[in-house]
Amino acid sequence: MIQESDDVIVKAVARLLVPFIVVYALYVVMHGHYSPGGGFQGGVILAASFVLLGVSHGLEKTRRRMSEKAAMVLSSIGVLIYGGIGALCLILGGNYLDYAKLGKILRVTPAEARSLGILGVEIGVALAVMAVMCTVFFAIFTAEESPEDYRSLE
Amino acid sequence: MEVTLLLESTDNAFRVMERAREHAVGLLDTAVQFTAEQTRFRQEKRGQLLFTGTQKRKTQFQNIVGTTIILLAFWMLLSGKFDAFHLTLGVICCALTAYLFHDLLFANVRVGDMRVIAARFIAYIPWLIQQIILANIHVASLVLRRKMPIDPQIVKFKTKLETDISCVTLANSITLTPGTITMDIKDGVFYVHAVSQKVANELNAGDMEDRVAHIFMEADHLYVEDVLDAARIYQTLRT
Amino acid sequence: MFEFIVNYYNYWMYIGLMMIGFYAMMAKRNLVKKIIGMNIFQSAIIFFYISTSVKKGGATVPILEYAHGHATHGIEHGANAIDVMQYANPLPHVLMLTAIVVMVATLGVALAVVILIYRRYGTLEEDEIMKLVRRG
Amino acid sequence: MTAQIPVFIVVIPLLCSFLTPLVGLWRKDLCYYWSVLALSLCSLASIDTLFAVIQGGPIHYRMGGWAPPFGIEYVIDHLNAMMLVVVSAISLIVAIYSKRSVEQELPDRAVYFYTIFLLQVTGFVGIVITGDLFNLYVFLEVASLAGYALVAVGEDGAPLATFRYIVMGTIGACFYLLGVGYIYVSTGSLNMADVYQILPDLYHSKVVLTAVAFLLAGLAVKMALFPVHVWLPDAYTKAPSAASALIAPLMTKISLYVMIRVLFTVFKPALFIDLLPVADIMVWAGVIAILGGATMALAQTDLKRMLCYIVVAEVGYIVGGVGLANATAIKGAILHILNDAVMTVGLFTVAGIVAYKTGRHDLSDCKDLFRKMPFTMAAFVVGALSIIGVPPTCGFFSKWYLIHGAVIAQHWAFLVALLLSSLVSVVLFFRIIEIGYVFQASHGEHANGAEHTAIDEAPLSMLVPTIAIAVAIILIGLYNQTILSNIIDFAVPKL
Amino acid sequence: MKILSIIAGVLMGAALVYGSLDMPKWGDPHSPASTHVSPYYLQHSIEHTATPNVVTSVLADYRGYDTLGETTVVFTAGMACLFLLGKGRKRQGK
Amino acid sequence: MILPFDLILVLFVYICAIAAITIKDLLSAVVILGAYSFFMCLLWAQMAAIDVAFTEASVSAGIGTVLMIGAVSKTKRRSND
Repeated sequence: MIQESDDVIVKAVARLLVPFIVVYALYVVMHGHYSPGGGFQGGVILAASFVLLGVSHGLEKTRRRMSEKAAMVLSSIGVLIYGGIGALCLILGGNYLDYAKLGKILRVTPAEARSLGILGVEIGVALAVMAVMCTVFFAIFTAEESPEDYRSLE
Repeated sequence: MEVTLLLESTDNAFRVMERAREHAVGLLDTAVQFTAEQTRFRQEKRGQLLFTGTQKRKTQFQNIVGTTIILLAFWMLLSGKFDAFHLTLGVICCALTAYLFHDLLFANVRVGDMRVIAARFIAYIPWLIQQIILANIHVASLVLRRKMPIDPQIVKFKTKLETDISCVTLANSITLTPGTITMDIKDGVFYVHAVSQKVANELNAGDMEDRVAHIFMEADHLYVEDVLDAARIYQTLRT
Repeated sequence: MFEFIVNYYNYWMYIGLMMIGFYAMMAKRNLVKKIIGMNIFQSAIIFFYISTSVKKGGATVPILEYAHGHATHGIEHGANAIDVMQYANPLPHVLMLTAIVVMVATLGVALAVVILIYRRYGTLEEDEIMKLVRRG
Repeated sequence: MTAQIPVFIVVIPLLCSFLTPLVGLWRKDLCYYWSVLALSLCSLASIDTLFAVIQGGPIHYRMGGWAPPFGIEYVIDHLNAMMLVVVSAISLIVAIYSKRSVEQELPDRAVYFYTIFLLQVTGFVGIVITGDLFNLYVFLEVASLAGYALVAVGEDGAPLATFRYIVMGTIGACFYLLGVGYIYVSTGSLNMADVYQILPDLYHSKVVLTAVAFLLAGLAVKMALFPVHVWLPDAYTKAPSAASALIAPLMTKISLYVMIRVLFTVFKPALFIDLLPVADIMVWAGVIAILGGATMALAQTDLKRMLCYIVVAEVGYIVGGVGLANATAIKGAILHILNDAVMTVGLFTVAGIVAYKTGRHDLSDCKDLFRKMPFTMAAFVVGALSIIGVPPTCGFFSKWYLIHGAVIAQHWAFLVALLLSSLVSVVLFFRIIEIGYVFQASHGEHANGAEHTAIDEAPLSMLVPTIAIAVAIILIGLYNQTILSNIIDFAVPKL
Repeated sequence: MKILSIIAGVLMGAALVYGSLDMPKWGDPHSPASTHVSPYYLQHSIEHTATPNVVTSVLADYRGYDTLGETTVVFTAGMACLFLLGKGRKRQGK
Repeated sequence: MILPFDLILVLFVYICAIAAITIKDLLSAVVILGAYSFFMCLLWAQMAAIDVAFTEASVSAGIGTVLMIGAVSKTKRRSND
């Protein structure tokens, strides 16, 4: 369990930086088409912003923004976005994950439909990765330290 | 020697200019602050919880808008793509972030002060850069002399800054200036490592602290003129 | 001989790392050390894959806008304008993105298991744990 | 829409596993029904695919509509289709079986259990169905991670066993990845069919040789071939009974399937038979595994651990059978994959019932079980007879083909090992039957017999799947000619 | 154990070095890895997917199924951590 | 790729790897592992694999190190080997 940091500098700087980190992460996710980056990197940076918040302001305050339950739901939803886009292509008459068929409902050319499909997929991946990394972070940092039935060498 | 002279004269010029501007802004500030305080006092006295509720919501809304604008500027700096699609994405992302994190960027800052603070902060930067250059020259001269007359010491002083953000600005300014490093802040006491006596003296003089305090409109009473002005305004308002 | 080494050294650099990782995984008794070894082992393999994607002779990042020849408008030029030799091979990069994520996922599960083990036995040294297990 | 059915085999458990936590948030007890529903849909799809393959030959499915060397492709031939049915049917049966056992062992975490259960099945199915070397690695990791999680929640000592499993499993997966990398360097392709086309020109290259070595080494770790089996017994003994009933039969069989796939459809059979000494090494590895597994099984006093060593021995049968490299032996090996999966799941479900009823799974806990649970033990006897190789059960036929293959190849050591291990199985299972039946009968007379003879049968949700497996063992034995002529004869490569 | 693992590691390394002797030269633009499949991606990425970053287009479209599997791996890891370290977990030993 | 620069990076990578598995203080070992990942990522950026380098920097050197520090803080810091 991480307590709130008593260092003013860390707290204030973390407070100021977190929104910018989040926007940077979103930028990385959204601009995966043109520059290095994409869902995984963006998701991990998003998770890093929560980690920063957790390390500086304590887990209690972080939990107010992203609880374990919310993280679990978000990870499901993120992966479902990916799988759902694939299934949508299936419903629209293509093979699984054939984004070109999305053009039928989006009314764009197949190439652009694929581009938009990639964007959607990246958003799903980013959500899932962010939520899972938060989950793992919470799980490891809130694990009970004191063993209940603890056998030691003594 | 000439360089130092030159720098000092520019310093003086800066100082004069800044004083003038400060004078004007400070006057305005105290007025604004005073009226705000008056209203708040009145509200609290009447105990209008509903009113403060809407006030809070309004503050929150202003926070969100302000955060969005700042983040959007950051986004455009990163993105460099200005077609409709990417701009829309940017607005959505920034608004979302601002909604989720609106209380982080502007915590402990009185609304309405933002513009003034920003202006003062921007005005503070050239001064800081100048200080950094001066300190650089100083440290370089220390190091390049054969005997290396350094005198490392830890300076401890109690600050008059109140909010955390001003403390952080001061601490980071101190750290940015070569020769001094902020080690810790505990209950308003700064522990600063200074490399020589001269640096430590400058630190103790508290020039930087005053300026930082000025940026964040804290401890304005330290400026005698401001105090006088405030007294004058107060008097005019009372009568 | 020198020519030969210059041509192949990049394929060999990862092997040393792999051996280090393998040794740590097998011989170290501390469980966290084993995980560290696992991490080194996996990233060595990633190193190998990335080595296969390199093309000598000025090949750059596989992002089509940043090629030497055409400045920005890859879209108008279409397929024939793209000179394949100017870009690194993207396929190993893609595979290794997957492998890195798999790596961190394995890391997370392994750490969770390590915490469980510590909770049970109060130590992370394998020999001490074995002693406790044998004692029953 | 019928052309899309193959994809449902993977996508249904995948999407349903993502939805399981959401279902669990709403109603916790629905998760069980939800996963059973998902797995039954998956089984239906795979059975449909099997019939489609039998009627119309191999099915190719392009993921995302991209042509094979560039995109990822499903290739479902006879071997695949059979494995798909085996995997999905067994996981359905285990899912039905798991209800009471999970309620007892993991009461507050059933939601996560079923999520990971479905992910595990997804991993298995994904490995089996894919036609791409790297995609296989990805799903191997899905299956492995889910397996680690399922094992680690077991009884006391499970985390330590899991840690070993993680270390060994990672080494195995990394070796596999390395082998794929060497193949990629020399061919530039990851698609199995494409590699199959390109590789023959490169068979004398050292790169391909190393690739074969590392692929097989990695898979050997994953399938727990004898010298590197050390992770298996601990892990599967300590796992919760529902989890071990799912993983123990399937994980090793799927690694064996991957081995067969790599040897026959990525490399040409000629490579490992004529050019390299791989086949001989495999037969001897099989012999060692059979003898080692059987010997270790004799030394155990724990029911589940004994079954684990039997699994190790069975792996030796199949590896050796493939290594014998004649059509009969390979036919026997493939049939044995099917048979072994079915009979191991039968035995592990019975072990799970024993653990459910007595709380432990030592051999000494089997006392008097024949009276308490006659149906369960009948199923156990059927499974045991099949492991020994008694005619109407399915184990006999695959062993018969393996022995026949050994005779054709004139590999007497393998023959002797097979017969010896059958003998050991007889000893093992008669010991259990003695403990469960004879021992107690004499003992029960001077204890108060009335209490012991009261029938205390397992709950229906556990009993029905167990009996179904026992019936399946006999049915597969009776209809083995149909299975052979319709499916396995097509899966055996032309040597 | 230490000596055994050193021997195993060295054997593994030797096998890998042996295997790498027949590889195409490092950085050879005409090696099979860079001429067989990957030029297709580079040439057709923009035409098919309107995405200049070829890595993204291969990751999410040409080999999108891999990425789905990868996301599943991540999801599995998250669920596994919740499963193992989740709240209210009581050890049930003997 | 510039050969000397490359070799220096590889040297750093090796030093970090060996240090990470020999140091007895687990927290230091973990932090050195983070440095190892980071040098690895520089190496890959050198080989024109920026996407991979980016991922490695964020995933392995970032979150991976955080998780390992968490695990070490929950368990023991000293190790016997």
